[in-house]
Amino acid sequence: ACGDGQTGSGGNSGGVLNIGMPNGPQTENHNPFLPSSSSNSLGYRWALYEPLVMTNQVKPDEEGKPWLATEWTWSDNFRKLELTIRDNATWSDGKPVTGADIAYTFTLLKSTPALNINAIPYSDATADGNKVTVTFTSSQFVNQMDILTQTPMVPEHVWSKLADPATDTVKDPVGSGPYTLKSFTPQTVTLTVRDKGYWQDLPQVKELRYTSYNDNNAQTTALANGSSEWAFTFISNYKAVYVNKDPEHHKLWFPPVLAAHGLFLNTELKPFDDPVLRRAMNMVINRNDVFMQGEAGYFYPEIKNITGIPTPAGDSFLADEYKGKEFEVDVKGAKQLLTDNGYTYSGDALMDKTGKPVKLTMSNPAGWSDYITTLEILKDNFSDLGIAATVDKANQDTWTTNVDTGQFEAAMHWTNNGATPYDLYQSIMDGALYKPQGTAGVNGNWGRFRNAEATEALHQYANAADDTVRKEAMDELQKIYVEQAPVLITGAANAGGEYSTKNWVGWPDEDNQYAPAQPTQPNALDIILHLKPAS
Amino acid sequence: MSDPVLEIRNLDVNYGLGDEAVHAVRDVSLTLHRGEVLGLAGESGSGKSTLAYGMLRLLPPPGVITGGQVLYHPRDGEPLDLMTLSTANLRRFRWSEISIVFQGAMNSLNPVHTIAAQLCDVIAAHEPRTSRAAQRARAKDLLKLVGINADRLNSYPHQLSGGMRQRVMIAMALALEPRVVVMDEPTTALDVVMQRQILAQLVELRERIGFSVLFITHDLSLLVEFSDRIAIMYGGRIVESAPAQDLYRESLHPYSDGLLHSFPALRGPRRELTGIPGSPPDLRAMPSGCAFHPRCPKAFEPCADRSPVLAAPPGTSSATDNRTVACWLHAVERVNT
Amino acid sequence: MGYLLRRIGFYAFTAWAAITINFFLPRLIPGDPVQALIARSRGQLDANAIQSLYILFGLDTDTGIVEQYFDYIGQLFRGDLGLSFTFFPTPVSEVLSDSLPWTLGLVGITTVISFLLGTFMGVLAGWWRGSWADMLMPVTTFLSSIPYFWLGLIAITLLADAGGAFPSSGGYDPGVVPSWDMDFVWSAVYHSLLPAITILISSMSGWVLSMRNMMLTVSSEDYITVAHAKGLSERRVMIGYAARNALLPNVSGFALSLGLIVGGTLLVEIVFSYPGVGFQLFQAVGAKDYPLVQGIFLIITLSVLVANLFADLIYLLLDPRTRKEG
Amino acid sequence: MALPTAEVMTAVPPAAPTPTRKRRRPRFLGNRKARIGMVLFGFFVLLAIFGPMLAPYDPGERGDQLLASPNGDHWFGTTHLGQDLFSQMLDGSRSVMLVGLIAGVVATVLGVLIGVTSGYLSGLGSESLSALSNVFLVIPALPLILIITLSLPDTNDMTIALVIGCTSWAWGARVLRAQTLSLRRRDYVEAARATGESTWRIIGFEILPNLTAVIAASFIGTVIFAVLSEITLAFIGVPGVSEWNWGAILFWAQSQQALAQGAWWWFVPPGLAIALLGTGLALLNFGIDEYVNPRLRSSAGTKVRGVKMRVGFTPVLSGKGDST
Amino acid sequence: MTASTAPGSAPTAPSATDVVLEAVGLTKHFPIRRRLRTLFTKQRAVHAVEQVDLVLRKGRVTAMVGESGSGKSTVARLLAQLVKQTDGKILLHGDVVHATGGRRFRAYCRRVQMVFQDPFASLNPIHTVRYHLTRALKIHHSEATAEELLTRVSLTPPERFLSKFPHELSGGQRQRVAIARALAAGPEALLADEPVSMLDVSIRLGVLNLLRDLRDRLNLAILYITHDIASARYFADEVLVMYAGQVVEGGGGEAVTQHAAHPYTRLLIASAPDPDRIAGAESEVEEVGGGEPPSLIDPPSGCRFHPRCPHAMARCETDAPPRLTVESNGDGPHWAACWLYDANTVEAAR
Ligand SMILES: Nc1ncnc2c1ncn2[C@@H]1O[C@H](COP(=O)(O)OP(=O)(O)OP(=O)(O)O)[C@@H](O)[C@H]1O
Ligand SMILES: Nc1ncnc2c1ncn2[C@@H]1O[C@H](COP(=O)(O)OP(=O)(O)OP(=O)(O)O)[C@@H](O)[C@H]1O
Ligand SMILES: [Mg+2]
Ligand SMILES: [Mg+2]
Ligand code: NI
Repeated sequence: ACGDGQTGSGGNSGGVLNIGMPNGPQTENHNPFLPSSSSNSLGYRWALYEPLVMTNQVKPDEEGKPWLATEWTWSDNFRKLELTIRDNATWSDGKPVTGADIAYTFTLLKSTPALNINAIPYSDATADGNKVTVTFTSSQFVNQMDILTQTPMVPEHVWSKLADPATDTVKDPVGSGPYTLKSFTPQTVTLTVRDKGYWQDLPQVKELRYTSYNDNNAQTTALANGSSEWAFTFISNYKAVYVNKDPEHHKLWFPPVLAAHGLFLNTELKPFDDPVLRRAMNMVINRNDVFMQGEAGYFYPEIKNITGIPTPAGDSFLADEYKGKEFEVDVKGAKQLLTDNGYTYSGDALMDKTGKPVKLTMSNPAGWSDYITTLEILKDNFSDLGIAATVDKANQDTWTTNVDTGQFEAAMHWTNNGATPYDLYQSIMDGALYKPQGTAGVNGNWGRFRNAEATEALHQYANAADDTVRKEAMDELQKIYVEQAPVLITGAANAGGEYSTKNWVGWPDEDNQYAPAQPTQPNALDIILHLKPAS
Repeated sequence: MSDPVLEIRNLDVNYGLGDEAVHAVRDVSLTLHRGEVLGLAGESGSGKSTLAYGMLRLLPPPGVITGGQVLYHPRDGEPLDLMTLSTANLRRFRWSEISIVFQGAMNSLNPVHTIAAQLCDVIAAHEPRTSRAAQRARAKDLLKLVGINADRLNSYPHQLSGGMRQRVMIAMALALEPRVVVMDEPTTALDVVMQRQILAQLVELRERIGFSVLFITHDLSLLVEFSDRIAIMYGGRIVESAPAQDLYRESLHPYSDGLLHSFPALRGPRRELTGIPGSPPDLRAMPSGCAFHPRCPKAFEPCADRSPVLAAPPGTSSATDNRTVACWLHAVERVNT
Repeated sequence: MGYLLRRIGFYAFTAWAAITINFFLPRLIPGDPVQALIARSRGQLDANAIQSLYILFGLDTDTGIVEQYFDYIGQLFRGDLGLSFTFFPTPVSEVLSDSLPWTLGLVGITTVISFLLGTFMGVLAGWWRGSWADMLMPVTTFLSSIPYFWLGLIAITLLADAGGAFPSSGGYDPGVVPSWDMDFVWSAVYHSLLPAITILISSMSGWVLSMRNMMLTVSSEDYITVAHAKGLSERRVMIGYAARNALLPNVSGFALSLGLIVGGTLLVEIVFSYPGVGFQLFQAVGAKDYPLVQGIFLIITLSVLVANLFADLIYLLLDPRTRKEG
Repeated sequence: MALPTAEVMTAVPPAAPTPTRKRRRPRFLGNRKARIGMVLFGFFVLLAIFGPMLAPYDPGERGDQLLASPNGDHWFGTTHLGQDLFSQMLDGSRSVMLVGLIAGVVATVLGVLIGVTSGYLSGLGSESLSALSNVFLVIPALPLILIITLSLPDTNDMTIALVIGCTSWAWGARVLRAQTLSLRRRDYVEAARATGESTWRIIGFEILPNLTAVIAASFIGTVIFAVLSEITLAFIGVPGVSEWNWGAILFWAQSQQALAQGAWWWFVPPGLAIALLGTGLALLNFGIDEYVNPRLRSSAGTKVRGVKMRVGFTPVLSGKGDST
Repeated sequence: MTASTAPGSAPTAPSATDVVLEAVGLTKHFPIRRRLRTLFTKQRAVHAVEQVDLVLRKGRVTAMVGESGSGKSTVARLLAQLVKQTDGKILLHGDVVHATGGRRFRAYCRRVQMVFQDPFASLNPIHTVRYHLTRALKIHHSEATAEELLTRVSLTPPERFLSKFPHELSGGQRQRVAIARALAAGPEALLADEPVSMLDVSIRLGVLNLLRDLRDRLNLAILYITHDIASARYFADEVLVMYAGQVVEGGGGEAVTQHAAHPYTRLLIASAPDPDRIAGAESEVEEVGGGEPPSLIDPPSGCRFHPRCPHAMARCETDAPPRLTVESNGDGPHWAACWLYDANTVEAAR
């Protein structure tokens, strides 16, 4: 790469940090709310706009850091939020950040559903000096992080002038963050640090350069040769391709977050409606193989706990009875479990209770190589149990439709992400999300799992007035998961990244888990503020 | 006749190499004298064109010349053998000394250049010092020479009629005032009326400029009328050569005789015509002996075995009568024995 | 003139046909962009966002397909290609104006260079046959049988990745800001070298072969023999007579195969992560971004049509026989 | 896409098959290029038929050797899952050939139907068919194919072959139309009409057989194009293409960053196989072209004994030259 | 002498029943494709054949001569119903025929057959002689065999030729096969469009003699088209001269060739190569004029030959001359479409 090396080394002296994303050419739109905007896609929205609170997603149960809000209080069973806005923050055009701006932001989201990407049921937002009160139509316990840490705050005096905030492209971003836009090209967005008016110490990184590479390969190459110093991308065989190119500086850290990937079985189809069979299948999955081969040994971290809750992020949520209980491959035990429950073997082949051989078609879009690889491994694992599984590489659209309408036997899928395991469990067993087979538009529970207790527990958890009730509900959910195995969870979702310590140090890592290392998360701003030039 | 300008000696031309070669011209000797029109006749495939292109080394692959000489006698100096001339010399020699007019003028003219450009091309190639204006003036004169209006100078070939194109070719052939013009069926694509006009013009030009013509056609009646001397080819060889009127009055070779009795006359009594039985020989499998013997009504024993040589028939001398024939009927040998 | 008018009429018709195909095809695509977006982000996007996305893209309203068709045509005439879904709410025309110059620069220029160079080599190969030129044939055949993308990948591995001399991706250095200064121009040229060479190698051979064959065919025309007989210099015969005539069918072949060539070369952009429309198309198709797909397809087709028109004009200049009709 | 090669050549109406030439098959195969092409093509056909049976492993089966370079167990090495690449190559050959051939047949049939009809008919019908094929020519093929395949609700090898076939007939149609136009004016067509032959019989028995070479050339051209398109589609991950199609192998290699990992064996065999197949077909096409248009024959056969043939300067063989 | 306009149709013939095929006022205009620019102007056309009358009789050869592009082939094609006439009638045994396609065309072509100019092109290179002949026999439900046909055209022994491909035959043999194919239908009229012009001089005669022989044996009516006026004289009973789409002179073979009346015919004869002509008799040619044939899109008004005619009069430019009887030498009726033979002109000349 021409000059790439120079750019990299120049980063130190010039105070530049090169960040990369494999998202293809961008078009200029600095609207922080739209998932399709470049600021969202590359993640630099968090360098321009700031959230109210900075929460460490790796440790979601930890108290958040005050950011634009110095205090926040929930009341009325999480239907009312009272905020105190910091009074020393200014927008990049010099105007102070006021409570009215914050209230405006929430009002904007309420009145523009297209921007309310998390579908938060705002009721009202009012400001009184630097005090802001936001009310909701329902309990927001499970959404509290979305509201406080995932919502970028925008200035009223700029946004109120937009004709339609959803469709106007924002080309001249004004935010409270430490950076301002320097230049935009479809390939590279450059931000420079503000010269004054930031409410805390300015970061030492003087310039952020976000480059959008066209695909993982290009991104990987850039990481390998040092022209990208921070990125979030999947690298197969990351040791050979990335780390070994400069073992001293090339690092990656992919901590799990509270979401999972797993094999969703269509629980309405026989014989997979039988929890025994599902449990037996869960017992033979070699999660380490999945992690090492499908996820290249780092990408989607291995889930060890039998509740399916990723650790350590979910440690504090684990029920006592399941603490320390880990998945183990136990083919024998699984077979035993099956034969004890009316299943038989004909030769190597497993027969269900009616005597029919157990067959399974698992499908995923052809292009999703890690999922497909995982399916190949699962196929192998299931064959140990005598289940004839096949892998169907589907058309992505067909697959999406089929999963949406329940026309599938099994498929790898993801769960929602949240500050608690609630979102994870909701995605896999909320009866409230149930749609009968053939009906489209499910927002979770793709496996059509129906269990009244689980639904009730989820409801309780989201609306409970106190923590003990919540704890009970969570314990109940874990129990149901372990006993019913509605989804065979294979791995956790991550919030990680690859970074280079060549020019900048101060990155989060296993020893210093102050933030997930992903450049598109709100925590990215925190990380940038932590960085120091390498000596 | 006067001194020779071009002498072909024992020319052999093959298509292809090795065993598969087709011997299209075999041991042909022919002399073209100054100012004469030498007609070359024979049926299709007898090797007329091959001979004409071969002697100028213009045969396309896979043609090769396997033997013989083609001697050109310049106005002054030693005769040149075209077969040994270097590429550069040959290039210089061509067109300035011997030019050529092909059968289809449409195909002989480059469709994408104006005729002026093509005329000037020749002049520029051989007389590089001529200015463009002078070249154009020359081109204009040349067109006038063949009776085409000078305003046609900037026409493209497709804008001219067939007759005009052929005239342009003739004009081009005369551009450098060569001493020999080879014409390979220059008028077969044209109408009789046009044919006569062009030939008349040619005759007139020859009288004015004084070049020799090798005129190739299969229309013997045309040759008899226009040429001074006629050579008849059959199966790659010359079988008879004689002054035109002599040949017409009394052809010696049975093949010439057959040819002469193949076309009906326009005037005079309606004679019964016979044609020649059989079909032309396959060059790959030539009959032994005299190639004509399978079709010859007068064939007798030596014909099938031995090839007759081209020689003056008995009772004549090549010096005075200028005739030769290759037929056992008229072989000195046979008369002698 | 008549010839040209006829051609323009034909192009207008083709453009219409392309627009129509273009309109209908993406409508037949099953699934919708919201699902595609969610699927693509695989858990990075919250499932709750779905409804807001539908609202965002305005997909919650239904209009008849015929009405949509006429709306679409109407919009086209206003130069409005709609809003891209993936880059919502950026207009497609803006996405295109960002990426089209790269494609035109890379694919356009290399296609022309490839044609010129290939034709030139074909002239030599056809003229000097039986010499080194014959060696060219098998090599050329082989090269032209290699898929562009494979050649590109190999080129990246050999020349770019392993500390090679060339950049492996992008249209310019990440640090450079597009402008007409030396830095940027040099960077852009430098980044385009490898993809350009790839396109050249695998597309040029086609022209070499066809030109060689035309030269062989033309060489046996009478006027070539006449040209030799006229004693013209070798160069004059080769260029002015043989090549000049052999070029004609090649030019019309060039015009007609542009569609194929351009379609194929777009792949190079994918492999080299080049910021052109090929890559955009690839992404847009994957993302069900049908306004963008339509826009790109349309723009590619129109570019090819315009290029065709140019080729026709050149043909008109080269061949006096078509000129006559005017 | 290497397609234009063969086609630009044939787009120029090749010298019509002269009646004097012998029309026997051996003549065509007497051409060295055609022979090499035939051997290569035949090899891949055999591979397509028997390859999947010969595969030593199940191509999808995971093994212990992950990303192993070629060795005794795995001749072509393995993938990141330990799958045997040699078996994948063998297995994939069938889909590659099948799609290529089916698409070729579809396109050729369409091309013949449209080309010959528009060439034989006159008037509006002919003109509009010709315009139609020109439209298809001008519209960039690959994006079109890409869009269509992605628009189909369900794709498999067959539908992909059909899509390719249905979009790539235009070259053939164009060439055939030109040929038919020239054949239509031939006296023997007129003579057949004067004899009282019906129109379909004239097309079927007088015109079509004379187009065999052109049809064959266009068939092979389309097969080349189809193979390349299919592999391209598989490479960029269009679903539905058979699992171990060479393009799919390349797709996996690319998505696993095989080259960056130094796993050249994952990349090279499919690419080479494609190139060889393409070369074989292209050579076959040259053979046909040279058969149709003898002027194209390279001088290989005539350049013996050091005699160099050259247009405009007939060689004079020395040795015999001076003898009289 | 009395000169009077001859009636357009059949001159007094041996017997009206002998007439096989007759054309009355046959006209063919080939429309020129319109261009955008000429879209609103009048449709232009090539006036290839204009008001041609001719009669083919049993057992007689009618020759049609004229220079290239004069419309000879078009007449033959019209008569064979391969192209549709713009105007005029074709009568087979006195009945008007409309045989544009289908069964009626087959019935017609059973009786009127055509032989094409180029034997190299008129046989399909991929079919054997047998195919060509048996197809024709099958179409016309003829009982004859291919062997018989070959024998009839003197290709003997027939077995030797049956399985040959056209390229394995010489030009003369091919033309014979083409003739045999035409005979397969058992036609009454044979339209021979320059059947020998592509053949070698030495084998031309064989084919001509064969045709003449067929005329005598099968009593065929033959239209012999040629541009070689000498062969017309040799072969034909009656000669028609075409110029620019019109028949300008007609009469017995000897009469037309030896005592040409129309200036164009004279030009044609003077231009034909003739070894008997004493060299230097070029003046003859000078006298009959030169120039090039006119455009058929905008043919000259009046007599189409007048721009080239050395004898052109004012009248020639405006009025098209009708058929005028020429002083006959007994060899059948002899007429010319030339004002020189108008009674008044003749009178004035006196
Ligand atoms: N390229 C070739 N390869 C093999 N044989 C050839 C080739 N060109 C010509 N011949 C053969 O050479 C012989 C002589 O051909 P040539 O053209 O000289 O005859 P010609 O007398 O000019 O005939 P025509 O009157 O038809 O022009 C023919 O029998 C022909 O078949
Ligand atoms: N299908 C056609 N479309 C347009 N014009 C035609 C067509 N066929 C013939 N013509 C024109 O009609 C005129 C007469 O043609 P025809 O072929 O009858 O002449 P010919 O006397 O047979 O000439 P030749 O001696 O060259 O065969 C020519 O000007 C020709 O260009
Ligand atoms: Mg010749
Ligand atoms: Mg004719
Ligand atoms: Ni670079």
